[in-house]
Amino acid sequence: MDLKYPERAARFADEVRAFVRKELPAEIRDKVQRRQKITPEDQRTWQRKLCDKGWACPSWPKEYGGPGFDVMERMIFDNICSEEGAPSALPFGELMISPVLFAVGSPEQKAQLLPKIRTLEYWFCQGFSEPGSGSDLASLRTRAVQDGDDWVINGQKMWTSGAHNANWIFMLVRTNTEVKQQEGISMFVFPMSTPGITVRPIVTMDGEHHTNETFFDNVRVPKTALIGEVNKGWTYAKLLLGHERTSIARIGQSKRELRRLKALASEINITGAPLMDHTPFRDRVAAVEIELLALEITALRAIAKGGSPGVEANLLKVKGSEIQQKLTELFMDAAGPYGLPFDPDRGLHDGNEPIGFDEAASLGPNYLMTRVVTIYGGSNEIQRNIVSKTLGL
Amino acid sequence: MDLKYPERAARFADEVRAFVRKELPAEIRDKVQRRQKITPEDQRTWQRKLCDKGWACPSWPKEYGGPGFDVMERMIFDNICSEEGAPSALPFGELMISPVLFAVGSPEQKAQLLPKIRTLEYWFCQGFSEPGSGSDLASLRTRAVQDGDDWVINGQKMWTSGAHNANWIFMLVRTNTEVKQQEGISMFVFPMSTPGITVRPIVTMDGEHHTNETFFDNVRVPKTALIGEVNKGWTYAKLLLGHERTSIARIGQSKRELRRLKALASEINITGAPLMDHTPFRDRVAAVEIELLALEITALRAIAKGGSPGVEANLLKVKGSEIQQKLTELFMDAAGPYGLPFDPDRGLHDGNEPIGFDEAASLGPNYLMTRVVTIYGGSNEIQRNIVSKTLGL
Amino acid sequence: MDFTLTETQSLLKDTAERLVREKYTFDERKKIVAADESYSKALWDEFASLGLLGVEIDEDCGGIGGSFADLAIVLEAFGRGLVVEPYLSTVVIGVGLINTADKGDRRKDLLTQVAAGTLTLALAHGEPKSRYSLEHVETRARKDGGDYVINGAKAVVIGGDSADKLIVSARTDGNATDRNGVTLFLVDGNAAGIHKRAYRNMDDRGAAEITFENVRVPESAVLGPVGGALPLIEAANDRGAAALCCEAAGAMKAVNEITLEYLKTRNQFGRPIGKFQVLQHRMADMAMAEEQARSMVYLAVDFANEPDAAERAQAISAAKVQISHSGQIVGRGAVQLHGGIGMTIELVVGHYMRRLTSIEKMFGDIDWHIGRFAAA
Amino acid sequence: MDFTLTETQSLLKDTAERLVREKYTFDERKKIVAADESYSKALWDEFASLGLLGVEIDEDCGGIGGSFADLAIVLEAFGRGLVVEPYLSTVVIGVGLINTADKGDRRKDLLTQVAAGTLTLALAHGEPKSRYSLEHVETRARKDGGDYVINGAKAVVIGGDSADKLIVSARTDGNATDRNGVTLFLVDGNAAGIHKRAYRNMDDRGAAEITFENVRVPESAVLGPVGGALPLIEAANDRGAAALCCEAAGAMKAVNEITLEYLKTRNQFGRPIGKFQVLQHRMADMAMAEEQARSMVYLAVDFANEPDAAERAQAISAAKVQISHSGQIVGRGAVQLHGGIGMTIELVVGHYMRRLTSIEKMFGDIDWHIGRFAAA
Repeated sequence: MDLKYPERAARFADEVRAFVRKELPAEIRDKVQRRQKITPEDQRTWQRKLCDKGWACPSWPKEYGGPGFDVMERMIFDNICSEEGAPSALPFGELMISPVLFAVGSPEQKAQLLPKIRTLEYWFCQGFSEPGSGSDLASLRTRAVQDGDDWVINGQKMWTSGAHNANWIFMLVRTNTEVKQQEGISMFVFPMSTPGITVRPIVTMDGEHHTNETFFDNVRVPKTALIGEVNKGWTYAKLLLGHERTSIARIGQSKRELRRLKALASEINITGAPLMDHTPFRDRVAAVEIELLALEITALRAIAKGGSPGVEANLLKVKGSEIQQKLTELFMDAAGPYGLPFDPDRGLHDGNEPIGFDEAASLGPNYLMTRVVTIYGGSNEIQRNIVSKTLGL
Repeated sequence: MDLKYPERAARFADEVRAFVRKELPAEIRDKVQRRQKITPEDQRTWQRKLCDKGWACPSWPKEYGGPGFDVMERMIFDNICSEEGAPSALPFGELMISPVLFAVGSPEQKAQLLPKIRTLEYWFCQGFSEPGSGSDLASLRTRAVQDGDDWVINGQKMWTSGAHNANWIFMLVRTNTEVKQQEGISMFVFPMSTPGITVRPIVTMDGEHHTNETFFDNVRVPKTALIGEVNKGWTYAKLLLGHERTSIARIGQSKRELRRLKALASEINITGAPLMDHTPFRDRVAAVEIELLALEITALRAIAKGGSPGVEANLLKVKGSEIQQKLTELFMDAAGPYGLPFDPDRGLHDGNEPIGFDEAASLGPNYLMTRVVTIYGGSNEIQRNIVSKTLGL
Repeated sequence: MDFTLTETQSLLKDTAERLVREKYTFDERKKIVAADESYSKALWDEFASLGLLGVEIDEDCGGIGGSFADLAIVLEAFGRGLVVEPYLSTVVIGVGLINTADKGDRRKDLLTQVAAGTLTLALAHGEPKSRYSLEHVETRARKDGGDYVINGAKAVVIGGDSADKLIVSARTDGNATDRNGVTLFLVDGNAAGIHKRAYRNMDDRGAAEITFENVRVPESAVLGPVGGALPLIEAANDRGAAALCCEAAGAMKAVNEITLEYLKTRNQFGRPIGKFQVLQHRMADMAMAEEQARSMVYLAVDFANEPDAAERAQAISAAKVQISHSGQIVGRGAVQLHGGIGMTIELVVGHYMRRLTSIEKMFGDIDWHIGRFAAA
Repeated sequence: MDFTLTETQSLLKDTAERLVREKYTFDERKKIVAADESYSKALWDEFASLGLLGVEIDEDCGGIGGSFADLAIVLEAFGRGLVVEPYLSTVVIGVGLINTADKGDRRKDLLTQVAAGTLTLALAHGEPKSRYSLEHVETRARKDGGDYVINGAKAVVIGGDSADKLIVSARTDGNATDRNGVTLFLVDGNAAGIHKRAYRNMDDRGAAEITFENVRVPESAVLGPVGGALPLIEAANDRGAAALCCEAAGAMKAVNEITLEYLKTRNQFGRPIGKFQVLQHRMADMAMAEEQARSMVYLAVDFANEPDAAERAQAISAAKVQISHSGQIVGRGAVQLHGGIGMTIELVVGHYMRRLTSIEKMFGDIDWHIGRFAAA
């Protein structure tokens, strides 16, 4: 079922929906809906449409070139775009580094970076995690030392997702080893073309190349690459990771997947009747739909409440990710034997018919890859730690 | 489904079943099956039948008057008795204090206590937990100090289940406050008629009086009340709590409840068809039945393996208790609105017809009371702690 | 969906919460439950004088002419207080039915009495074999001259033990499970031919099994359309479910607070048990379950009086399923985290679990609501 | 149900475990999977020379005349090694069908070749629309003189990409979902009219979509009774499910060991992550899930060759459900406890999850087996 939004919001939702249906190329929408790989060119194509409409970087205020949506419009915009099959916005530029720039970027950094983040000319990746520091991010060891007016960076970053497509990076490095871990970290931004950077692919168990490890060998960057103050990087990172958590709920995407799941399960027959009419399966789908509905309202409540998010922010991450996983599990249940043939290209072949049914090829890889959503962006264990701290435990 | 036991075991199972069906008074069986309160007289009636047959205290070796069953016979005996609706043996005498007496009791203690434990003339309760020490049992504070040849006990015990029916108690008390907690504890046994003991009922949320708090005010006991050596009580308690864990799986009882659940759900109709044919419900029942079947085999494996139990002992407690709870939840689901009328007497009225259907009255109280099974006998959290220690974490 | 309180709602909240805090302590409640009367008539009078009985009653009948959203405020406070007075049966179900189905002088008279605290009501609808099927009515009302004569049995009638008047469903036409042919009658609670077996439910609310043996009522006892009452009953059932969602939110919030406090103060192994990560995460799950439930309360409130039956059904069912699941997580979790002490009847924790379990089983259980949601 | 190993079983265990340890390291496996061939013929020869292909084959055919319990030992080791060779299709399914359904010289000839490692087999039964319904066969074999002519399509044929001979089910009578009328045919894997689309499954085993276009076989190609093959196919499916239970037990044990080791050695926040209680309890749940699964392996082994189809069905379904649930707990848990690194294809952990997921979906999924169990 769909929530009833207030009239103004409902009008806006209709406007967004009409826009996406008109402007989103069918080929890109089909790829998204079939969970196939979106190319950088696809992403840029959609970004150009958004720029033309004035809706690029929907989270941004007007002064930086954003549409200046209020929080409700923002949520509706994200949900409708996802529901209609638009490529997800890349979080690193718009959602992660930009709010930090708004807050502590120099006028020059803002002027140079923000317009090109908006157009995706500058495509960012994130250098946070390291081999030894996953959930314990503050233990990172990549170093930057001052050398004249420059900083020289040495070390290794893990899980630099999309680094192979990115031309800019923002990263955390240790600039002081004498103080408490959190107090010796700084944040830098610079082009990936800077000499000394090596990107090596990490293939995930779905067989795809989404992420990388990135090595920094005497990478020399100017002092203008420093964001805000030296040794204040941890504070900025927390700001930015909070943003990651709310967008990670992916409510619109889950609504899209739920709709497709129902459609698929209505087509698949078991012992002569549609799978969707098999009550144990139907009830499992309904249970997820209900949880998702509750989560959507929880998100609205968090928006209405404003201010700094409490338990709801972590809840959005935890439940949002669990719902995503449950949906992939239900898709695998629906696929039956056709969940088995494994195709890392997710059906993007030249000339070949799909094996089984149209979207079967994406279900296995997507099921596997979606295991990551309870790990990244602060694992669900970390989220629950935070909730219990918020509760005073 | 039922497991195929080896032929010898199957013959023994038939023998036990025939005995219970012949000797167990129908009135007692009906009370057990309908989850009503078993009186001490019911318990003693059944114990007399067992004594006459030579099957009382089935866990005991022959030399102490037990039947000398091997572990497989023991398990079969317990399961069949429970399946057929015999009252559960009271654990405190046969299963808990007796193994300690076998191991470290004096010849006089054995001669005095064991024969009367066997006939239930001596009905034991357990004084372990205290208001401040639940899972952290070793922190207990009830003191015993030596006074001439006697010990004088002061303090309070919690959860002295059945103390209102018992005429003997075994308990842990602190006899040395100068050493590590575990090393200053001793075990005593003595009659409940000893002056200075006050038993106060604790009513549980099912509305019944199962358990008590018991106060010890200058309770003077002779030195012969001490079990084994002074300050070794913790070691004996661990021995005894191990026994509690395996019998706590209650596989036979769960098999009985499962059978009754299926029978009930076949009688109850929803929208014109038996609830048992409603596939989501049917599948939930099947899932529990399968877990129970696996647990039964796990118990057999633990028996076959012999020696000190590993992960299996804790598993038997954890899964056994979870299965018990799931069954009560399914009963409540089956009862529907008739799970609501609340009757702490569980239908044991004079002349009154049951509300709804015959066993409905016991389902609510039983559902509530069964929440305790993941708490007592070492909570399931403690069990998982032990498993992870066993795994080396 | 509005997440902010109106001025009326803020006032109601203060009033209801203060009442519960001051007059409905756990000790006071124990006395009420232990008494022979199924609820406190003194408190009921106080509800009336505070305006809590007339929330949805028009001003010309002595009410405050509010909405279900206003009622929700009171219900949440009553959920926190584990209130056993027949508020659900009288003010939610009874008033709802009269507001929708009745008109004229009788309507005004009944509502005025309810608002004044001089009339309690109960819907006698469910039957021994109906389970949650609302269309399953075997009780029959036979036309006899200008009267109807009612015969049949009603099961687990919430508030039926004490209600001054019963709203009884009976078949004036059709077979046991037909959608058409069901009629509602307004019957005196102690009319000749009515036999009650009174008891308390698991949540300590009064209820009764009620049989009707040739109970004779005049034609004017009919409430709503003859033979067409099922939509009214469905609406009443949905209002009841929505009300329980509100109560559950209050109960969950309260028991989560109590459990959190216990985790901070109970020591084991030399530290507060709230320092153990496994218990922390369980508490976190309970807090998140409460939040998800609260979100669905807004949905339930939004749709409680929705005239489009299909839309209403889907929304209410979604809410009831989520609230029931959350209630299991919170209720069972609270008992487990308290350990042995959580099992005793002297501690309020177990009573919250009993309330949440009852809520799960009233006006349709998880299975019924999830099926209705999915079929929509 | 016997929990101790016979001498033969101890020997088989040593042999199979050493083979996996020495020849089927994760690095070796990567090479096998990366190769064009779907499996290593060199290793297959080694299986043969070690006697692993002839476990259930009579001694006069070059086998060791063992039982399914003996086979289980090898399967568990292969589950640990994530072996991709067509052992399941050839030695479990193929040999099982021939043992039961074939006789005389052909039987001896086929089994001798399998034991010697010169013949691989695959059962081509499932179809694009059959899902897990074993009676759903649309492929038809039309009598044409002394021959049969087969037309139809088979789906996700495990080992079908490389099998020397296919055992093909086709309808000689009846409608698509009749229980009667299905016949098995022994067909050359490269017979004229066969088209294969080969691929690897999620567990890296070879499989294929196979279409039959006027594939002509002589009457002597029939295996088992004409029109009465469904019981054979059901037995084969149950043997396959039982075999997967054994494999799963090996896989779960291995990945639990690896995860436990990781918990002990991976440091975060200044200590091994295995010191965090929440992770300890999750590992404890994984260990308990493994034990429960292992218990059901004994049940599956006991009933794998049970001739009473109803008893066999119930036992195998119970086992498969438990193993699948345990596989989810263990597989997903192992990835989660490893965190990001558990997601990479370079770590074996994800491959165990892929294997366990595949096992869950082969020869009937949870829904199918729980339904079959409950209906019994």
